[in-house]
Amino acid sequence: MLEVQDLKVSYGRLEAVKGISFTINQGECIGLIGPNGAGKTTTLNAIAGVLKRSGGSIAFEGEKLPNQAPEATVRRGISLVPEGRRVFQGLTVEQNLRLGASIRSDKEIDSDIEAMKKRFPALEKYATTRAGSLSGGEQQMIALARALMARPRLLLLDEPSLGLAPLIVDQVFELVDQLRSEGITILLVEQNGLRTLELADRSYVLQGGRIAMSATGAEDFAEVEKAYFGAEDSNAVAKETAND
Amino acid sequence: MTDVIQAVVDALSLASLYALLALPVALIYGIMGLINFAQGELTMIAAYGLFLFAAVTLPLAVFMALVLVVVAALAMERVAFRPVRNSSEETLLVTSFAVSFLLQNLALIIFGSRPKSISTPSSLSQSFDVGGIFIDAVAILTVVLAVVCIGGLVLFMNRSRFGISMRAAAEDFTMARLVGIRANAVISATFAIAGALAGVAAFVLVVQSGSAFATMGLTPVIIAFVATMMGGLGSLRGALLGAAILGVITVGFDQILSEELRPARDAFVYGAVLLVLLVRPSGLIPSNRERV
Amino acid sequence: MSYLRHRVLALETPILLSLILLLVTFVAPSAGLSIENRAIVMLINVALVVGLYSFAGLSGVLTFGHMSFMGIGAYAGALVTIPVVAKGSLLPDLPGFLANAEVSLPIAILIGGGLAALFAAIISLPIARLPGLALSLAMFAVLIICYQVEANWDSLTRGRQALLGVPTNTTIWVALATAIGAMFVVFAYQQSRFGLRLRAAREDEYSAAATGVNIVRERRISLVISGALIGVVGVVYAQYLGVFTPNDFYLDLTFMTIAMLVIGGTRSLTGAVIGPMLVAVLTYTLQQGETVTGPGLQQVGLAIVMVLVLVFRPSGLTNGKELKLSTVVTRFRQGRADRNGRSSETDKAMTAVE
Amino acid sequence: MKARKFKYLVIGVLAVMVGALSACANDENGGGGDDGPIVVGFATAQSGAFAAYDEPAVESAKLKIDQINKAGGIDGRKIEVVESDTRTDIDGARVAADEVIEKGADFMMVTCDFDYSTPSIVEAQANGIVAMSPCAGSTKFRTDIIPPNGFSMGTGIPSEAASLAEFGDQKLKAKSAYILLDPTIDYDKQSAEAFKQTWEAQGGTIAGEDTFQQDTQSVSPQISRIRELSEQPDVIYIASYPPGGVRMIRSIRSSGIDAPILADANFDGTYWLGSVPGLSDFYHSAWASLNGDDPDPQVNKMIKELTKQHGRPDTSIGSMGGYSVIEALEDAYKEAGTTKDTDLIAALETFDKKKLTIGPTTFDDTYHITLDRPVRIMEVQNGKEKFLQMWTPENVPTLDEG
Repeated sequence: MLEVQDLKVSYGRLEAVKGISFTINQGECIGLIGPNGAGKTTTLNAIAGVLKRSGGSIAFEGEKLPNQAPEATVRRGISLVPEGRRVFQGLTVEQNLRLGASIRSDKEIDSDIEAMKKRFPALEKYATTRAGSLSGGEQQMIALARALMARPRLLLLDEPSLGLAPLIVDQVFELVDQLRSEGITILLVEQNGLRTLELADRSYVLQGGRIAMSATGAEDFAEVEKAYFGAEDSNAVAKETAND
Repeated sequence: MTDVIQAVVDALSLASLYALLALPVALIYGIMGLINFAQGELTMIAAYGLFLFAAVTLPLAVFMALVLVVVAALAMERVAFRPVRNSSEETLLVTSFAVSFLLQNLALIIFGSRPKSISTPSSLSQSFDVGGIFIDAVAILTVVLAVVCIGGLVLFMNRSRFGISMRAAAEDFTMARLVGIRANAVISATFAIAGALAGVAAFVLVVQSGSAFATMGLTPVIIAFVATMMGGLGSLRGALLGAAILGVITVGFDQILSEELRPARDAFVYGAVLLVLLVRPSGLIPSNRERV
Repeated sequence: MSYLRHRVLALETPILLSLILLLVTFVAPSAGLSIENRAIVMLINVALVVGLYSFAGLSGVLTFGHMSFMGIGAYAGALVTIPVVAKGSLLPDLPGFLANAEVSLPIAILIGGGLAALFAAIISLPIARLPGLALSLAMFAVLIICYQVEANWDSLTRGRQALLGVPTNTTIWVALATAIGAMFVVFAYQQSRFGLRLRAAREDEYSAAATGVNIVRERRISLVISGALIGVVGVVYAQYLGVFTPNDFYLDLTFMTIAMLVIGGTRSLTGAVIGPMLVAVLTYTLQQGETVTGPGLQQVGLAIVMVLVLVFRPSGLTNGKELKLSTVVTRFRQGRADRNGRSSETDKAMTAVE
Repeated sequence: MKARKFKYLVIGVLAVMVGALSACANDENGGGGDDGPIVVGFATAQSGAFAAYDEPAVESAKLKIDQINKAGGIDGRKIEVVESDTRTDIDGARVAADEVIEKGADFMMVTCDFDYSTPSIVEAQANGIVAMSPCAGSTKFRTDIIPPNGFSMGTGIPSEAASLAEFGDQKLKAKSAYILLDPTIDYDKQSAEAFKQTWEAQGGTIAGEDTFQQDTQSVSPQISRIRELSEQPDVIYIASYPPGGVRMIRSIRSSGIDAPILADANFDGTYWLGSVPGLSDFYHSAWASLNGDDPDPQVNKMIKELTKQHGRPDTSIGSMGGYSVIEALEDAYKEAGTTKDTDLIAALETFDKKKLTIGPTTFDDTYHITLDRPVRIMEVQNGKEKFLQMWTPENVPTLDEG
């Protein structure tokens, strides 16, 4: 479904992603893990079209994706839930959801919004509240729901559990599992390595802008940890292990 | 007592005009981080539009001026600002200086440096005596137009799908693109609105002064810039508040300063602006906008 | 010997730029008075934009108010140099110590620069605390206030009337010395630990603060240095014009100097020098073209070139780089190596290092 | 790779500069030559705000030059013209003067403003030629203030303001006057001051004084203060210029204040009358009537000729001044026999009510501007301007000018 080939991304003269390739099949959930600065978010942003790729190609459902055109990428069926959620703080929850459907003009938008409210009860309760005044977990729900409003076939999730209480983190991972079972293909970027390994069909460990290894389940965790320790940024590794 | 009421009436009308000038500057800054100094030249273009078509009939002139200025605003965005859209704020700002300088000098070549007279219906330049308070028709016109424009804009930004998209883009441009809002459409629409508002402001200025001239945009854009910054850059409510305060202190100082000090009125007005800034460095109503 | 060589190399950029200006100074007078005067104005603009750069470029905060320092320098310098006799009739209400003052240009430069620096120090107390855009606007308010004071304080400045009788001491060599002096001062500041801290804060305010940089203090220092320099330029410019009004240090000059800096590139001293030079050359060239097209070409052409530069090189012509002979020589060798068919791998490496 | 482009850029800039410099290196040509044509240099504003005043002056000066050349020149010497644009800049005025000098100017016409013409006058002095402004009105054209080679063909501001004050007193029978000053330019400050002095000297009362800004967005406070006066003034004197001053006039009339308004030659011309439809009881001074009803047939003839060539002039100031600058040059040259500054200055200083098209012109060894020239009082009724009468001021105040 998604084919990433020799992807390269640079910030000025600094090359953050140095040529990575991987493939995602329909219905899979793929994890991207690795220490800070490994290039995970950069990869995701390049796929979503936020960042300009300096080399390589990305094909979705057999067609090459345009470079640096997020509004076109989302129309192809790829939605990104970015790091930090980035809900539209000044707008109401319902307006946020409706904006998620910006690419649609069909009649089912209203019913989809109702469905989202059912799925995330908090959204029902706060539908007319300014999104910025809600808690981090609730904002994460808004961000997810907003992305789903576009009816994506591929969902890109960037650190959905970051900064959330453990209980909420559980909910988030549960939700990701649910979405996969509904047939949405998912690419998940996480620092929470173990849980990602457990959840994902397959995971890639990124390090220094390259794929260091691929893993298929929790049983590979020891090896993954080893790959982590190869990281230049030892602080990140220490933090990572502490988290896990 | 009538003095005070008269001053309030004057301040209200000036604040309304300032609001009309400040809104488009705040709107464009909110969307793309550009402090558009060439907004003043949009006002100038609209005023010359009124001049060119005023001989026919006024409604037609207003319509044609609006069309002209909206087209000019869209062209300005397309030709000058789109190529530098992702540059730093200072590059954007200086680009707008250059555009402003260019348009001013083109106008000087085309129309010369003498002001052009525009006749407007005498009903618009009447004055009413309401119990000792003098109210100019143009003051009423200014307030009404400001209320209609602000009200319309608020409705548009809160109710219409496109308006909400614009607010989203103003808050987080990249995220807005990620949900599929087309960047070009939003920015073009913003410039179109800014152009239309410049047209309205130009109409008020022309009714006030009866003339159009090449440098007429400079003072309005400086006022807009100061009001917007004082209110909190990028925040529409802030811009309106900033405009109101600037209008009030301008009329206020005109009233209280002695005749010897009055020529230096602006020194006092900007002293007050400086004080506001020192107390509220992020403006009166800071925007929650993040530049990415 | 090698120590000396090291010092010279460290000052390579200002030395090279000075040589360029020196060349202009040598050649210009032979081309006639009008060219010489244009060259003087260009050199003064170089000094002015370098002064502007020492705040706006190094701190990354665009300022709309620095021309107020120029006005202060110009008026202070003029008031202490206009002959006492002339002052008696021009400015009869001048306080005694000013009415009787008549000093030489170097002293006037010290007074003008010192006064502007003092003013900068005073306003920096509150203003340096403001964040970026608020600081820009606060400086703009300062400019308007200074302008209004100059335009209305009749007994001191003659108000909006021109201040006349200023001795025209500014020769092309004085202008050159001002420009070169400004360049060396600013370069030394830029390379000093104060300059480095300010630049660090420009790149990343939070990390700089985290490593102990006191941004407010660094901005204060920068304001005083730029204020002093621009004050000096004000004295020199007034002594070139001989006649000036408050308008000469107001909006037109503010916009023009910012444009020169941005065209050259706000992130390098070289940019602050190249910008005014390019604008001067362009202005002259376009004016020659006006004999064919009629008046107005210069202004319109300059504006179009400005837009083009910003579109194609948004970070200015220099794009943050400094002029260095070592780079030029390496590139030259490089070019020969390329022509000899060798790979340009080193070229890439060089680029990455810069 | 970018760094290489950058190097080329530096080299390119330098090359252009050196090239430009050497290209004009051989242009040396001193002024003051006594044979061949007389070269008149126009160091005037062709662009910027002053172009509106300078361009008509240049046009009418060229008209006179053509007439002289057709008649065989001045004492057999034809006149040639060289030009350079000051861009309405103070340093541009200096460079423009340098350029016309380099092109061989023997006599210079400078811009229509005291402040902006001074740098040109200084350059002209250094090169031994006379510089004359066609229409600057400042009484600072005095040999103890500026170099003695500087002249203005204009009518002194006090002369105009005094004429208007006397006219208001004697013809409009006004006793009280209200003065509205826009202090943006020095000209208006002088004008208001001279009006006030004359008014008080002739026994009138000042009902009030107020200031407003040229670029203000609201004049309501000023209007309110007039209305709140216990007794409305008999006349209002406006010292300002279009468009800000016109806006003030418009607001005064639309607020129902119908006292006669007096204004100086800044409001000359009819181009702005459309901004105040139906304006009445407005009187301003002018240097000529452009409506064909000027009392001086010579003026009508000149204006007709100019209109044929360039269309109707916007104002009379520049057109009258420019034409008479060349007349003065012709007369003074015939007297002096040279364009050398000392001789020409001496010849000009003998002008005592010399009859030129602009009117009687007087220069002496102090004042290089005419202080007491009659002005034309123009009247506007129902939006139509017409010539009312000539006015010769009886008492022209001397402003305490340093």
